[in-house]
Amino acid sequence: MDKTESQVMAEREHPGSGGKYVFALIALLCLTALTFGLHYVTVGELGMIVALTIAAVKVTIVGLVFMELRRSMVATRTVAAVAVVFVVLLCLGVFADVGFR
Amino acid sequence: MTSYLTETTGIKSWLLTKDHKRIGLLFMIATALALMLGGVFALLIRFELVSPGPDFLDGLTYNRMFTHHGVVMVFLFMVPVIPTVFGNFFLPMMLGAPDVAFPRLNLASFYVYCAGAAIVLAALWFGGIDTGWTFYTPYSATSPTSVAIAAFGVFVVGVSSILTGLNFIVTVHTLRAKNLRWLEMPLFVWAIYATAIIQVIATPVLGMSLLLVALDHAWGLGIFDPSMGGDPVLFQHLFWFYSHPAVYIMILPAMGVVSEVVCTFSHNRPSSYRAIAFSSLGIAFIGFLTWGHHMFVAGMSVVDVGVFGILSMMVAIFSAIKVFTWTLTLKHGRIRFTTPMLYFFGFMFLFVFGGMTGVAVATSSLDVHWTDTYFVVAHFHFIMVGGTLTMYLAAIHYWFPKMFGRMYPERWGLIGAAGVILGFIFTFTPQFLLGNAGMPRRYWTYPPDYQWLNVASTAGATILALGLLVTLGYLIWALFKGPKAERNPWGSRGYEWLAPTPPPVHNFEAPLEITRGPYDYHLPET
Amino acid sequence: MTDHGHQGPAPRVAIQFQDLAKQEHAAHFGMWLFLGSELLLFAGLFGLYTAYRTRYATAFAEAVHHNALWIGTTNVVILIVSSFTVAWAVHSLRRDRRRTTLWSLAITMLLGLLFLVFKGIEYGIHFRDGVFPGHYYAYQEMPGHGAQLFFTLYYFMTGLHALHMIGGLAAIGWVAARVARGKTTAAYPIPLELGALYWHLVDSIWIFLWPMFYLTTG
Amino acid sequence: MNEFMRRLLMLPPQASTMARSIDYLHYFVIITTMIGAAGVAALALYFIVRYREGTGRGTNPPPDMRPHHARGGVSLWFELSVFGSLLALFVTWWIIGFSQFIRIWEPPPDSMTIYVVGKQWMWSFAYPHGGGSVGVLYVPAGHPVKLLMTSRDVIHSFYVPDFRLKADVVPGRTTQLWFEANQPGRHRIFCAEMCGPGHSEMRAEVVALPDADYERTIQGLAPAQISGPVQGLAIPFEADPPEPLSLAAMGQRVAAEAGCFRCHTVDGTPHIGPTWAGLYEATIPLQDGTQVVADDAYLTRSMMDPAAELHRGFLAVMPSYQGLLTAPQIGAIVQYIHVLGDVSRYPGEAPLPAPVRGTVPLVNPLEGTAPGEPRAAGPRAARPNPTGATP
Repeated sequence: MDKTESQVMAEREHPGSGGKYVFALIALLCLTALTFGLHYVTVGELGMIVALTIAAVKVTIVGLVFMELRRSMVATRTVAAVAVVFVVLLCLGVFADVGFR
Repeated sequence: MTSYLTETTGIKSWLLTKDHKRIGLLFMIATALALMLGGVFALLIRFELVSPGPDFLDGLTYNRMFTHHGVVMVFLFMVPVIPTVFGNFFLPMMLGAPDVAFPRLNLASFYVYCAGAAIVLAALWFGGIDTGWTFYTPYSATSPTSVAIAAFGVFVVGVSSILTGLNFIVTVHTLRAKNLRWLEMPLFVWAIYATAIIQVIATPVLGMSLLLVALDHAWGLGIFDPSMGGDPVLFQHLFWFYSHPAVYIMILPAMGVVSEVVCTFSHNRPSSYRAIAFSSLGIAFIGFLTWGHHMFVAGMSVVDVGVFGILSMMVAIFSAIKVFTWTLTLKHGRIRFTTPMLYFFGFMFLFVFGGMTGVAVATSSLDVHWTDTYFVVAHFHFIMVGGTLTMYLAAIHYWFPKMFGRMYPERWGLIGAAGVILGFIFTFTPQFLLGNAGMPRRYWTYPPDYQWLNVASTAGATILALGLLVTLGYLIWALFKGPKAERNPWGSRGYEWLAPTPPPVHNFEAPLEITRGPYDYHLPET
Repeated sequence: MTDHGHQGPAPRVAIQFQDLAKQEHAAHFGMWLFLGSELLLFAGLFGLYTAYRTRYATAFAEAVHHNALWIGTTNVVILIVSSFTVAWAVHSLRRDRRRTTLWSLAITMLLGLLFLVFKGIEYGIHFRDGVFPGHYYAYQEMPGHGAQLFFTLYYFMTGLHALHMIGGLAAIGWVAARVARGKTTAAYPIPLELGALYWHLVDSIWIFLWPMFYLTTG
Repeated sequence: MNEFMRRLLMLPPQASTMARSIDYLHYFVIITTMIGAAGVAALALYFIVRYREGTGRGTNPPPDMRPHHARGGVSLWFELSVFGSLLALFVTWWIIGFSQFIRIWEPPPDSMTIYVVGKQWMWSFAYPHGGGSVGVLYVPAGHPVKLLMTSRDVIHSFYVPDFRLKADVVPGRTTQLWFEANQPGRHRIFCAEMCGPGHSEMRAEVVALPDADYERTIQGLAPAQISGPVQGLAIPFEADPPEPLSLAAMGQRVAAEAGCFRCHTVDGTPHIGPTWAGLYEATIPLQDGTQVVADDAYLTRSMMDPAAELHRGFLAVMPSYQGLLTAPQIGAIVQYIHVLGDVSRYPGEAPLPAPVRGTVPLVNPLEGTAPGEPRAAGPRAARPNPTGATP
């Protein structure tokens, strides 16, 4: 599971091309435009849910490409996932109370 | 190899040390002082409650006493103690590593703890706090006492807890010895690892909720303020989202010590290594789903009461798995009856009884009668004092030879342990009955018919205090006058005992080569 | 370890790590744990937002109108671009192009400052209308509790985010100084990578705050 | 058996209908707990004595950490059955406990409503017929009583040990609690949530009376201490009314002085606000498309924050009465609306218009600008007044 020393050196020797960063930037800007456009169309809570899912997609792109989660170890990816899961868990617990009171 | 105690001398070498063992000792001193301060507040409470009417404290002062007892004990002693003292000292040694992953961060964590503790003690000195350690709004926002400073102080202590947790998780992941696999690490390492996960995930939410209370109290920026349409129950959600996992931060390291003590003194491998290791992680993650059982009567929706009720039942299973596995570890062993073993037996009875009353309190209809009464006070003291304090004392005795190179007096140890355990039972069993009779908690005066139970509880408290004083006495004596200890007095197979006593600065002469498991008692000691 | 003459001195492996790979993994893993705890610092506020949005749905939907949509949207674009530039800085440092790295970092900090300037403008608009947090709320247009809570929560979340933005600017500034002095090089890019990770977290949080506080729903 | 266990565990007398069944579950749980804890401790003691050093019985089986070494210890199915049965026991506790909890929480429909106000360090009660008492709660024995509770300052908790009942009293909200006293008697009320220096003195008493002299005692009570520190709206209520007014009549007076009738009618004719005729317990459509039953809780909430759950088809122009009306006054108004419940709802009123889209130009009526008048500034366009009614 852990990377050997040579792998670390190899990665540093010839890092990939910068293309994936440019591609990620374009994707993020398009999604932002999409969210902005959608908010005129959707109504009520549905609009908020749509906007938040698109935001989640954007954050995953930032995480995988810019923060290089794709290339990091399993442990680092688990930390990212666990942190997000517990934020959602807190919101659900609170919603379960306020929503059904 | 010179001992880490004498490698470099002088105050600067101690205060600016980056050696995980010295930082462990610094934390030991700080947390021991916090324990004594909290104990003083506890005794003041017990003596005030001897008679129904006001004795020597008035209402506001009594409320300050139990709040200070709660804040000092929970945030300055129970949450940090075992991870920062024994986790710091023995985690690297049990992994065969020379030090923790980030030594400077380790020292920073100590000084952040001291800063936070100083702020909290300043708040207690100038005006004190009387909201209870739970800081429930809106009273915490309107209380005339210095709540804002105390809340900020606890936030700073929380930051130190996050730094320690972060350091330990990285250490376990990256500093294991050459061929030390995950399923061959000592069980104490698993317990500290699970605790560190909870510390890193839960503490920030406490920090935020206390900051919101501090802002509300100081400048009226209340987000929970009912006069602004806010909902005080939401503060309870955020507070208990931290505070229930926090009770697992307190008990999990104690369970790690139990696993080590049981295996060493019964000279036997754990009856199921995986059960104990994975139930530590189970407690860590499922512990986050059960915070609502503190709020059954707080005005939560009935749906939430049901959901949190069933989830609270699940988490009890992991503790039950651990208890059965420890009991079966005694089977086929060669049990030596030393002070840590007496503490283990005390732990077994008190923790099991305390844990079962916990499941009883999680039953929603019974909780309506019990919550906020002395039944709940007795329950969490059975777990905290009966579980964590006994194992803190057992850990001091178990690792005393390795930490200080000297042996404690066995006879005195047994007397101290007996005093602590009996004193504890005498103090808190009457409180179960007080809770059943309906005496609410945090009461300064109470109806006269509860008096005799309170008097019994105070008597028990004095025995407990005496037991702790005796323990402190002979431990300090043993520190200087105790007989020299050899490398492995208990014949334990733990990796920390492979290092010389007391260990050098980087723990082992040569990087540790793992050739056997940590519990191979069926093989002769190499 | 092979020495990279042109990329500056080889990194020193601390005593407690067995090799360089473990040390680098420790750094990244530790940073991600720190980012996790930062995210959970916001979790309390996200929870409050969920609760109060459920309870005061209409008031929240109306109060969003008062937030300047154009400032929020510009800020989200600014931060996304700044995320790209800081990632580009990491990329170019690995290829040992110090000038491009320094330029990218400079642009990132400029964009960060621009974000804070727009944030200041927006706060100014709110203060002019009497929109203050907590008890000081005196906005005549929306006297209800829902709006008061919405704006208090708005100040808490965007304020905490702004603090993290200032922290991010300081971090990037410190790393840029190290790159300029040649202490952080292609052989030892860890400080810049960690600074960039922190910057991306601050950007990700704003990506969520934007729809919550600026996108009116229909 | 019940009496023996109750005395052994020092439980207070079982004075409410629910107390006995709760105590039975209590005995079941505590007995199994004691047996479980004692069993584990006995097993540990047995092992410690049997395998102590020097007896030579220790056979030291190798650890099971290496998979192929899985010897010694207990077989998997034994472990699963032990923990499965333990989990089943806990889940049974949850099933019984939660069903009892639901029964505790849902008041029977015919229960009599009494309004409770927790204020820093005292309890005050307002009865439906208009009387009020401080520190003593009179309830008819043998009849279910529903308590609608709110707090004027911090969180308190209404706790009656004899009824095994407790509910937090949260400021800014009404929480409820119901019980039925078995037979006449006096029972202690405690405050169970830390509320300041006087927390332990914040005690009161429930007095359960037989029906006969319940009416007599209640009528004899002084009128409800309706008047409270009312800022702004001066409601001259200290004057002692000649004959004991019913709470509903008192509600009518409070509503008149509070200016409710400027927008609400009582005979069904349409006006700025929804008419109160036939409103009580009617399901009304809300602004955001959902529906809600206009019960006590909804009426109280909408007085506190009218815009939160706005009745569809009406302007959100009603000011919040948070802090302007005390709980007994709110209780009185709600009781008055309750009485109007049977007035026919639609005498000639046109059916409600289609759901109103978009937002409403919120105008603060306290400053006298008439609703519907286009506002001077603000990006949002003014909207036509849906009901067309002139103020």
